[in-house]
Amino acid sequence: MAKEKEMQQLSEVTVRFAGDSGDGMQLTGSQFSETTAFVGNDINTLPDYPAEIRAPAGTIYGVSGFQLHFSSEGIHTPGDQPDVLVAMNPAALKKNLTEIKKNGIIIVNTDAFDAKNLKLAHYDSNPLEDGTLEGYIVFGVPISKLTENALEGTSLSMKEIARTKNFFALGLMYWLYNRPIQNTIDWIQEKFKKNPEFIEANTKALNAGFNYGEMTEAFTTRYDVVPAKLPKGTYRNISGNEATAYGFLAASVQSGLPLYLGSYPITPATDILQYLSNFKNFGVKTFQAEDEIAGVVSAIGAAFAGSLALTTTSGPGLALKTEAIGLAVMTELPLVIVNVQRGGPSTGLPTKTEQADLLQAIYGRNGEAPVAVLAAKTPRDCFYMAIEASRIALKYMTPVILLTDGYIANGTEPWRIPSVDSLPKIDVKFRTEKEGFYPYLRDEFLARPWAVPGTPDLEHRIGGLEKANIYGSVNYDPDNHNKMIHLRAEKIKNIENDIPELEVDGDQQGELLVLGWGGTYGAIKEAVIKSRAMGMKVSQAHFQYLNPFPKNTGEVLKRFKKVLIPEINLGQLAKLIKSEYLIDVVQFNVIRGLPFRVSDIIEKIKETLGGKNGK
Amino acid sequence: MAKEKEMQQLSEVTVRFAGDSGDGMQLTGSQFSETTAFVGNDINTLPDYPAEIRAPAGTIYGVSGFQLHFSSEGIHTPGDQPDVLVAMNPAALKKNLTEIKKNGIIIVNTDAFDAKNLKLAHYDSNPLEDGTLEGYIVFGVPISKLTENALEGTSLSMKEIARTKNFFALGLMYWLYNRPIQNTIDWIQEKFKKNPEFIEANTKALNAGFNYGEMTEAFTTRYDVVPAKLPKGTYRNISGNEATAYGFLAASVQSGLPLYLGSYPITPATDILQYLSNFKNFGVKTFQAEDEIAGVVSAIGAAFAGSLALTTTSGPGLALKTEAIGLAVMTELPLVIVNVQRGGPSTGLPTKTEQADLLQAIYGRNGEAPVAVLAAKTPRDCFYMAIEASRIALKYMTPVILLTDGYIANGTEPWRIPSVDSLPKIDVKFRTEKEGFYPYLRDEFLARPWAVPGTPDLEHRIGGLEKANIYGSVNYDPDNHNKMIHLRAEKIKNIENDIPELEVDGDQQGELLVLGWGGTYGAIKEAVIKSRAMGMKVSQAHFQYLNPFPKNTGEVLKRFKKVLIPEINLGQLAKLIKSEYLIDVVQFNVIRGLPFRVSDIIEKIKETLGGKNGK
Amino acid sequence: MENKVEVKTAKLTAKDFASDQEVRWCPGCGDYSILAQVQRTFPEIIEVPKEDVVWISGIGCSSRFPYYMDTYGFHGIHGRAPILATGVKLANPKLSVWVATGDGDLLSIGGNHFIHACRKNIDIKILLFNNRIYGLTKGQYSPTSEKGKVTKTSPYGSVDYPFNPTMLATGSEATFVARSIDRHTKHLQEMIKRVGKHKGTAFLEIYQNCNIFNDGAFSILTDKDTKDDNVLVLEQGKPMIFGKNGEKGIKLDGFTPRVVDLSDGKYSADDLWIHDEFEESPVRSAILSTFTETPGMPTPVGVFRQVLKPTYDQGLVEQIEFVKKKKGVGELEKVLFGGNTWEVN
Amino acid sequence: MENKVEVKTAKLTAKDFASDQEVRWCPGCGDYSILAQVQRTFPEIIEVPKEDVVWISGIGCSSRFPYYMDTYGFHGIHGRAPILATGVKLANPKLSVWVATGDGDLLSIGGNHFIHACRKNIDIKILLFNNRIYGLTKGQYSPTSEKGKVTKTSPYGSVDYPFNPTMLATGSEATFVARSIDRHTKHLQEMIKRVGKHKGTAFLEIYQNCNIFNDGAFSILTDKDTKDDNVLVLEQGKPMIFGKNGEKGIKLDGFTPRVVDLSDGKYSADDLWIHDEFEESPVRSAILSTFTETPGMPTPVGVFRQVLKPTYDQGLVEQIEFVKKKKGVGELEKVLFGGNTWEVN
Ligand SMILES: Cc1ncc(C[n+]2csc(CCOP(=O)(O)OP(=O)(O)O)c2C)c(N)n1
Ligand SMILES: Cc1ncc(C[n+]2csc(CCOP(=O)(O)OP(=O)(O)O)c2C)c(N)n1
Ligand code: SF4
Ligand code: SF4
Ligand SMILES: [Mg+2]
Ligand SMILES: [Mg+2]
Repeated sequence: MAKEKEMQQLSEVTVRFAGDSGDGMQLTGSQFSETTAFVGNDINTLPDYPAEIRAPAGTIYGVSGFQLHFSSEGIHTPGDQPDVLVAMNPAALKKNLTEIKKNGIIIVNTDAFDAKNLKLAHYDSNPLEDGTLEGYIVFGVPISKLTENALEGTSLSMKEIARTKNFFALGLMYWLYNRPIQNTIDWIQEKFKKNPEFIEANTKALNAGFNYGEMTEAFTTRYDVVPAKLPKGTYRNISGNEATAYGFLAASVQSGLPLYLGSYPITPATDILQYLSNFKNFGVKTFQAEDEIAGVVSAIGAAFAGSLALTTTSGPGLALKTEAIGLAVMTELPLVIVNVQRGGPSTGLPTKTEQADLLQAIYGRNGEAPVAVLAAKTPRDCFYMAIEASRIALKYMTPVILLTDGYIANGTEPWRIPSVDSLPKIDVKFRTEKEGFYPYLRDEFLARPWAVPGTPDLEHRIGGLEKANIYGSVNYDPDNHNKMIHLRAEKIKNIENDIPELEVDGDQQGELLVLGWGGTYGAIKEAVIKSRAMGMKVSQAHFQYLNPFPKNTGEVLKRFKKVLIPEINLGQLAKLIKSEYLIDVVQFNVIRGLPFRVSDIIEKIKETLGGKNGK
Repeated sequence: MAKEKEMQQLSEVTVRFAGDSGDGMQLTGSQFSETTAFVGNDINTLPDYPAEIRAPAGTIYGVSGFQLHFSSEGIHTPGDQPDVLVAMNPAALKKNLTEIKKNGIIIVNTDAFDAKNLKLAHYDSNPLEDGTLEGYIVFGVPISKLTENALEGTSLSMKEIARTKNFFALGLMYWLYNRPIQNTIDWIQEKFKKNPEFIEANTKALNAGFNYGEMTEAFTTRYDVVPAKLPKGTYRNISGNEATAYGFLAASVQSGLPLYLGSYPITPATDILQYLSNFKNFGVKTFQAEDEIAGVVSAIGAAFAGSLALTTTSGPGLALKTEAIGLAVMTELPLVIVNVQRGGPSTGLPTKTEQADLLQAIYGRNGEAPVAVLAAKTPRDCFYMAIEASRIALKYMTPVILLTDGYIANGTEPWRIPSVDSLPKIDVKFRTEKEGFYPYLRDEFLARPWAVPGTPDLEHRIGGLEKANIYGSVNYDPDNHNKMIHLRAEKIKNIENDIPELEVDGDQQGELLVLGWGGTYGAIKEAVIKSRAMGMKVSQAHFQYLNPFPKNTGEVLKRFKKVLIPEINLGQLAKLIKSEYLIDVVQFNVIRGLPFRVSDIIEKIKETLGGKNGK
Repeated sequence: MENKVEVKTAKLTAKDFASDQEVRWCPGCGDYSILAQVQRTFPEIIEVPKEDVVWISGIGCSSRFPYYMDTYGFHGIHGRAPILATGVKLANPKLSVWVATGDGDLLSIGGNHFIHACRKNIDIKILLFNNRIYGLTKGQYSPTSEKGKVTKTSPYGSVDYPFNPTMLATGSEATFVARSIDRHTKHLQEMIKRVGKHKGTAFLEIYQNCNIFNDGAFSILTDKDTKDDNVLVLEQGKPMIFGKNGEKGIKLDGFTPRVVDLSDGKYSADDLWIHDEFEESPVRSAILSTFTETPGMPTPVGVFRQVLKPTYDQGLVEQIEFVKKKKGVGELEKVLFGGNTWEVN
Repeated sequence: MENKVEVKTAKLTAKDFASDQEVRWCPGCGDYSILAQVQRTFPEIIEVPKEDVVWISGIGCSSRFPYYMDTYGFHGIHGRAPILATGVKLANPKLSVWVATGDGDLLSIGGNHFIHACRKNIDIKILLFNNRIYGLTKGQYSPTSEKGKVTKTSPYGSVDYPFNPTMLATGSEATFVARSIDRHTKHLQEMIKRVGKHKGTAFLEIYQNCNIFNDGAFSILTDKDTKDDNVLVLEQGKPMIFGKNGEKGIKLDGFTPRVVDLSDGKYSADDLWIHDEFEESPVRSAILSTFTETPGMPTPVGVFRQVLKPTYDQGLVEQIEFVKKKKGVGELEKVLFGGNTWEVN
C-alpha cells in the first residue's frame, strides 16, 4: 500500500516528450496541452519533428519531440530548458539530454534501452548505468512491459499494444503534475469510436500510467501548478497556421467577399491550405495549383474577378512569386500573400523557423514595386493580422505580404475566442457607375476603383505595362512613368496613417529599448519582463507593420539611449531601421532554426546595458 | 553656281534623327556615328525605338529615334537637348520638338507633311506654316522628291526608292557637318553586295544629299568639329551588350573554361545571347532555354559540371531566377547572372532604362543568401566588368550578379581595344586529389573546392539543404546552421579585400560628393566637370561594386560635408549607404525611363551646395 | 435570364467588340485577320452579356490582343495567361474566358500552365497565334520553329526539335483540339465558333504569318496555287479528301495514314478514313497531329477532337453546393468556437 | 579507352554504387526497391567510368535518391531536375546523367522542364517515382492522383483529372517511354537496363508504393493473386497476352484495344495485337497509354516506345565542331579587333 505522496506547488513547468516518429509524441504532447489548458494554466507549445516522414525506429535523426511550457502566470514561450524530459528510447535521450535543466527530471522507458537501440543512438554503454545521468532526477520505468501487463488479454496484436504505451506515459505525467485524465478519455472515445477495442486499450494504458505513479515507491512527490488568472471568456488552443486560416475565413465573412486561395503545398505553410480546404460551405475556393507561380497568378485572376484573393507559401515559394507580385503592384489589385518563413537559404532547413525573408518581402521584386508588409507576433495574433492584411489589401487595392514563421505557425497557445461581432467590418465597394469611371482614377487613399468583369459598361483592360495616370491605358510617356512610380510609393506610405502607433511596453523612455518584429515577440517579452524583475531598465517595442512602419517609430526610438534588435537573421530589421532613422542599433542575431532562448536575450540585455543596468 | 559656304567650328554637337520605324533611322544614326568616330571625334549615342515592332507609318508612337553627341573633347553622354533634329515626318517633329535646343536646327522632309500624316501626328494645321517652329532654324527639304529625282531611271520600285531617302538625309548631314561619305559607301557595298542595284541606289541617294547641301542656297554655313585628343590606339564603337558578350568570351579564354550561357530572350538583354551564339568556334555553348528559370538552373548544372556558367536577363527574368540563385548560394557554385535593367515594375517599360533592380539583386532571395553584386558604368566598361564578375565567381565559388541597364546596353561609345595579353589571367584549379578532399573544406578565401563530375574518386553530393561545415553532407544541427549562415556572409564580405578602392574624382574632400553607381556615370561625370568649371566645389565617386562596397567607402564619405546620390530609382543606393554608414544623404531621383540630363544634375548640385558653392 | 441575354447579345455587332485603342501590329501581320474574325463571330457566339466576356493574354505581339477587344481584358505576364484565366474562371464561373497567346508565351515559358489547364479541363478558350517565331523580341526561334531554323539566336541553325502543339494538347488530354489558319478567314470563323460553343479547355492552334520575322512560314498553306494540295479540311462524318479537284484522299493502313489518288479509279471515297471528331479516344487526334511531321502529308485543319467531360470549374462549384447542403452554409461563430474549448470565469 | 572503361566497370558491384549515407525513407517505402534495383543493375549498364555518372533530383522523398548513390549527385530544387540535368549534360556530354524524381516534382511544378527535355531529346534518363501522392509534404493529392481522391488538401475529394504520364511523354515526343513497378524487381531491373542503353530522353514511369500516405495504390498490380490478371507485360514482337495462365489477350479493333478470351478457342494468339516498341509513329504508345484510363483493361508495363533520333547534346557538339572547321578555332584577338576599327596616333 503506497503512502500518501507530498504535493509540491510550482509556478511554471517546461516538459518535453521525445520518442520515435512512430511513438506518437505529437499526440501525447497535444493531449497534455489540451488538458493543461483546460485546467486553466497558461501554456505555450513547440512541436519539433524531423524532416524525414517516418525515419527508421531508434535513430537519432528520427526522434520526434514536443515541448510545452505551462504556468500559473501569463507566459509567452515554450520555455528554454525543459524541467522534465520523457524519453521513450535511447535516441530520444541522446538527442535531448544536453538541453534539460541540471537537476531536472528524466523519465525513461527502460524497456527500450536494449543493445540495438543503444547502438542506433550511438551509445557505447548504457547511459542509465554509466553515470551519464548524474545530476538528474531519473525515473526508469519499464513502460513497455507495464503497458503490456495492463493490456493483458486484449484482442490487440503486440504491435498495437506497443502503440498504446504513449498513453501510459501520458497517464503517468498526468499523475505527476496532478491533471485530470478525463479530457483525454473523452478524446479517445471520440477518436476511436469506430474501434471499441482501441478505446479500451488506450484508456487502460492511460489509467495504468496514472495508477503507476500513485502506487510505485519511486515517486515520492507530485507537483501542482495552479490555474493562471486569465481574462474571462471562452478559450481554445490554437496554432498560428490554424489562426491564419480562420483569420482569412473571418475576413471573407466580414467583407462579404468569397475567399479564393491559390496555393502549392510547402512546409511549413501547407496547413493553411489544408484548413481552408475544409470550408467549402463558406464558398471558400481552394485551388491546389501546379506550382507557386500558378498559385499567385490564379489568385491575381481571382482578384480581378472580385474575390478576396490569397496565396500562401514559404520562402522558396515567395521567391518564385515575385515576378507575379509585381504584376499585382502594377495592376493595383487586392492580394494577400502569406509567407510562413522557414530556414534558408534555398531549401535550407524546411521544418525549422527563421526570420530571414523580411528584405525579400520588402525589396524582392524587379523595379520599384512597393507592397505593404505585415508580420504576426504570436500564434493567435495570426488571426488578427490575417484580417488586417485583408483589410489593407482591399482598402488600398494593393498586394500585402503577411509574414509568419515556422515557430508560431506550428506552436500553440490558448486563445480567448472573440465574438464574431467584435470583429472589424471590412466594407468593399465594387465600382458600378459608368459616369466618370476611369480605371486609374484614385480615391482619397490613392486606391483605384475595383470594377469587376460582369459589370455592365465598365469594360476595360489592365496589364503589366506602365499605366497612364487616371486612364489606365498603356503609356510610355517619361513624365507619366515618373509620376506613377511616385504615386504607387505614396499609396503604400500613406498606410501609416491607418495603422496603430508603435507602443512601448515598460518605461516610455530611458536606457534601452528592445525592438523586435514578428514571431520573436514572446521570447523578447518574457526576457524583458524578467530583466526588469532583475532590476534592469529596459522596455520593449514590437513591429507588426514593417512596411510602412508606424508613424511614430522615429520618435519612439529617439527616446532611448540604446536600441537592441534581436532577430533570427543577420540583421534585416536593423538594416531598415538604420537607413530609415539613421540611428545606430545593437544587433543580436542567432540563426539556429529555433526560437530565441529567453535566457540568451536576457544575457544580451545585461551586456548591452553594461555596468549601469539602471540600478 | 552655289557660292562658297562658310565653315564654322564647333566643339560639340548633338544630333537626333527621327522618323518612322520603317524609315531606317537606327541605320542612319549608326552610320553617322561610325563615320564620326572614324574621323576622330569622341562620341556617345542613344538609340530610342518604340516597343512596337513596326508601328503603322506616320503615328507618333511609331516614331523611332537615334541621338548622338560628338565632340572635340572627351564626352560621356548622348547629350541633353539636341542642337539638330532631322525629322522625316510630322510625327517625328511632334514627338521631338520640345526637346530641341531653342534656336536649334530642324531639317524636315517637307514631302511627308501631307494631310494624312499631319492628322496622324495630331497636327490641326501644318507646323511648317503656322509658326510652330518659330525660334528654330528650319530647313524644309523635299527629301522624298529629291531622292526620286536622283534615282530617276533605276529599276527600283517606288517603294524601294522611298526606302533610300534616309541615305539622302545622311548625305546632307555629312555635308552639313563636314564628314566624309566614303565610310558609308564602303558599308553599302559590303551590305548589299548581293544586289548591285541597291548599292547604286543608296549611293546615289547619299551623294544627292551631300551635293544638295553644296548646291542649294538654303544652307549658307557648314559646321566642323575637329578630332578629339584620344589616347593612341585602335578603336571601335561598341555597345554595352556587345561589350558584355565579348567580356565573357574573354573570361572564357582567360580562364581556359568553356563558356556556357543558359538564357531566355528578353528586352533589352537578348543581344548578349545573340552575340554569344555566334562564337561556337570558341566552344561557347548557348542554350535558349524554355524560360528564365531553365536558363539559370541549366547554368547551375553547367557550373557543377565545370563550365564558366552564365545566365543573362532583365528585371522580370531576374525575379524568376531568384529561387535558383539561392540554390547556387547554398551549393557555392560559380555563376554569373547579368541583369540588363529596364523600366519596371512588372513588364513596365521594356525598352526604357532604369536602375531599380539594385535591392532585388542584393536582397531578392529567401533566407540569408548573399551574392556579390557588380555594376558596369559605361558601354565599354561592360567588357571589363564581365571579366571581373567571372573572376570573382570562380575565385570565391559564388554567384555574382552583374547589373547593366538599357541605356548602356544599347548606347555606344568609342572603345580603345585592349590587347589580349593586357587582359587579366583567371586561374582556376579543379580539385583532383582525393587526399583530404571535403566538399565544403574552404581555402583562404573561404571558397570550397570545385570537384567536377568525371574526376575519379571525388564522387560527392551537393544540394539545397543546409550543409555540414567542411563535409558538405545534409545537416540539421542548429549550431552548424548558424555557423554556415555566417560563413557564407563572411565569404562575400571578404571580397572587399580583392577589389579596387573607391576613387574620388576632383577634390579628395570638401563640400559635396556626388555618388552614383552603374550607368549614370557619364551624366554625373559631365555634370560634375561642368559644375567645377562653373566654380562649384564638387567631387565625384562612382560604384562598380555594390556588394560588398569598397573597403574605404565609409572613410571617403566622411571627408565630405554633403553627399548627393542621383539614381534612376527611388533611392536604392541611398538606402544602402544610410544603413551601412549611418550618414544622411541628398537624393536625386528622376525615373523617366531615360538617362539623366546633365543639366538636371548640375541644377541639383547647385541647389545642394546652396549659397556657398565654394566660391 | 435566357431571354434577357438573347436580347442583349442579339443587338451586338462586330463593332461592339472593337475597343478605342489603335491596333499596333505591323502592317500585314496575320494577327489583324484573327482579330477581325473574332470580332465578326463574337456577336453570334457569345451567349452571355458582353460584360461577362474576358480576354486574357501573356506577353508577345499576339498578347496585345485584349487591348483591341472592347471587353474586360487582362494583359498578364509572359507565359501565365492560362493560369491567370483559370483564376478568373474559378472566381466567377459564369464568365466567358478567352486566352490570346503566342507560341513562345504558351509553349515555351507557359508550357506547364497550358498542359495543366488541359488536364484539369478548365472551361477556358485558348487561341494560339502560332507564327513559329518570337515576334515581340524581334525574331528568335520558338518551340514551334522547325529544326535547323536560322534566327538571331541560332545563326548556325537551331538544334531543337519543335513541339507539335496539337500533339501536346492531345497528350495533355485537352477536350477540344483544333487548327486553323489566319488567311483562311471563313474556316477560322468556323473554328472560333466551335471554340465558343465548347465547354472545357478548348485549344485552337492558328497558323499566323509574322511578315517581319518569319514571313511566308505558311505560304504553301495560304497561296492560291498551293493550298488546295497541302491543306486537308476535316469535316465531321466525311471522308478525308483534298486536292484542287478533290482528287486526293487519306487512307489508313493500321494507324499509318497514307495519301491515295482518287483520280485513277483505284481508290474511291469509300476506302478513305472518315473523320469523327467526337471519338472518345485521343488516338485519332494523335494520328492527325503526326501529319505535319510526315513528308508528303497534307496539313489538317478543323476539329481534331471534341469530347465532353465535366469541367474543373463545374466540379468545384458542385462540390461547394454539395458541402453547403451536407453541412449547411458555414457560420463563422461555429468554426471559431468549435473544437476543444473551455471557459475561464 | 574502350578497354580502360571495360576494365574499370567490370570490377564494379552493387556495393560500389551505395554511398555511406544511411537511407532515410520510411520502412516499407517502395523507394527502397527502386534504389536496390538501380544499384544491382548499374555495374552492368554503366559503360562509362563510375566518376562519369551523375544523379540529379528535385525535391521530394524520391528526390533524396542521389544521396544514396556513390556517384556525383545534385539534389536540386523542386521541379527543376530535368533542366538541371540538361545543364550538366550539355556542359559535359560524356557524362551519364540520371534523374530521380516524383510525380509532384516532375509533373506538377516541373512539367514544363519535363516536356521540353522530351521535345529536345536531351540524352538524360528520367526515373519517375510515381506514388500518386505528395509524400514529403505529408500527403496531398498529386497530378497523378485519381479524381475524387480524399487527401489533406481535398477533404471532399479532388476535382482534378490526373495526368497520364506516358501519354504526356508521348505527346512531348519522348524517344523512349516505358513503365515498371517497384515490386516487380526483375522487370524493373530490365527496364532500368533499357533506359541505360537508350540515347536520348528516356522516360521510365515506376509505380511506387507510399505505404504512409497512399498505401496500396498499386496493390492489384503487385498482389500475388491479382497481378497476373491486371498487368500486361509488353514484349517486343510478341502478341499481347496476360492473365494467370495467359488466357487473355489484347485485340485491336481499329485503334480501340479490347480484351479477348483465349481459352474458349474463339480467339488465338494470331488475332492479337503484336507489340512493336520500335514503331516510328507515337500512336501505339498513345493507345497503350489509354489502357489505364479504360475500365477492364490491364496495365501495360514494359517499353511503350523507343525511337532513335539525334540528341540535342549531340547536335550542339556537332554544330560546334562544324563551325570550328568552317571558321577555324576562335581567336579572341580577331573578335576584339574585328568589325569597324580605326587608329588614333
Ligand atoms: C518573364 C519574361 N521573359 C521574357 C520576356 C520577353 N518576351 C516577351 S514576348 C516573348 C516571346 C514572344 O513570342 P510569342 O509568344 O510567340 O509571341 P509573338 O510575339 O510571336 O506573337 C518574350 C521572350 C518577358 N516579357 N517576360
Ligand atoms: C519551390 C518549392 N515548392 C514546394 C516545395 C514543397 N514540396 C517539397 S516535395 C513536394 C512534393 C513531393 O511530391 P513528389 O514530387 O511526388 O515526391 P514524393 O515525396 O512523393 O516522392 C513539395 C510540394 C518545395 N520544397 N519547394
Ligand atoms: S513582329 Fe510579326 S507578329 Fe509581331 S506584330 Fe509584327 S508581324 Fe505581327
Ligand atoms: S512518405 Fe511515402 S514516399 Fe515518402 S518515404 Fe515515406 S513511404 Fe516513401
Ligand atoms: Mg510567336
Ligand atoms: Mg509522389
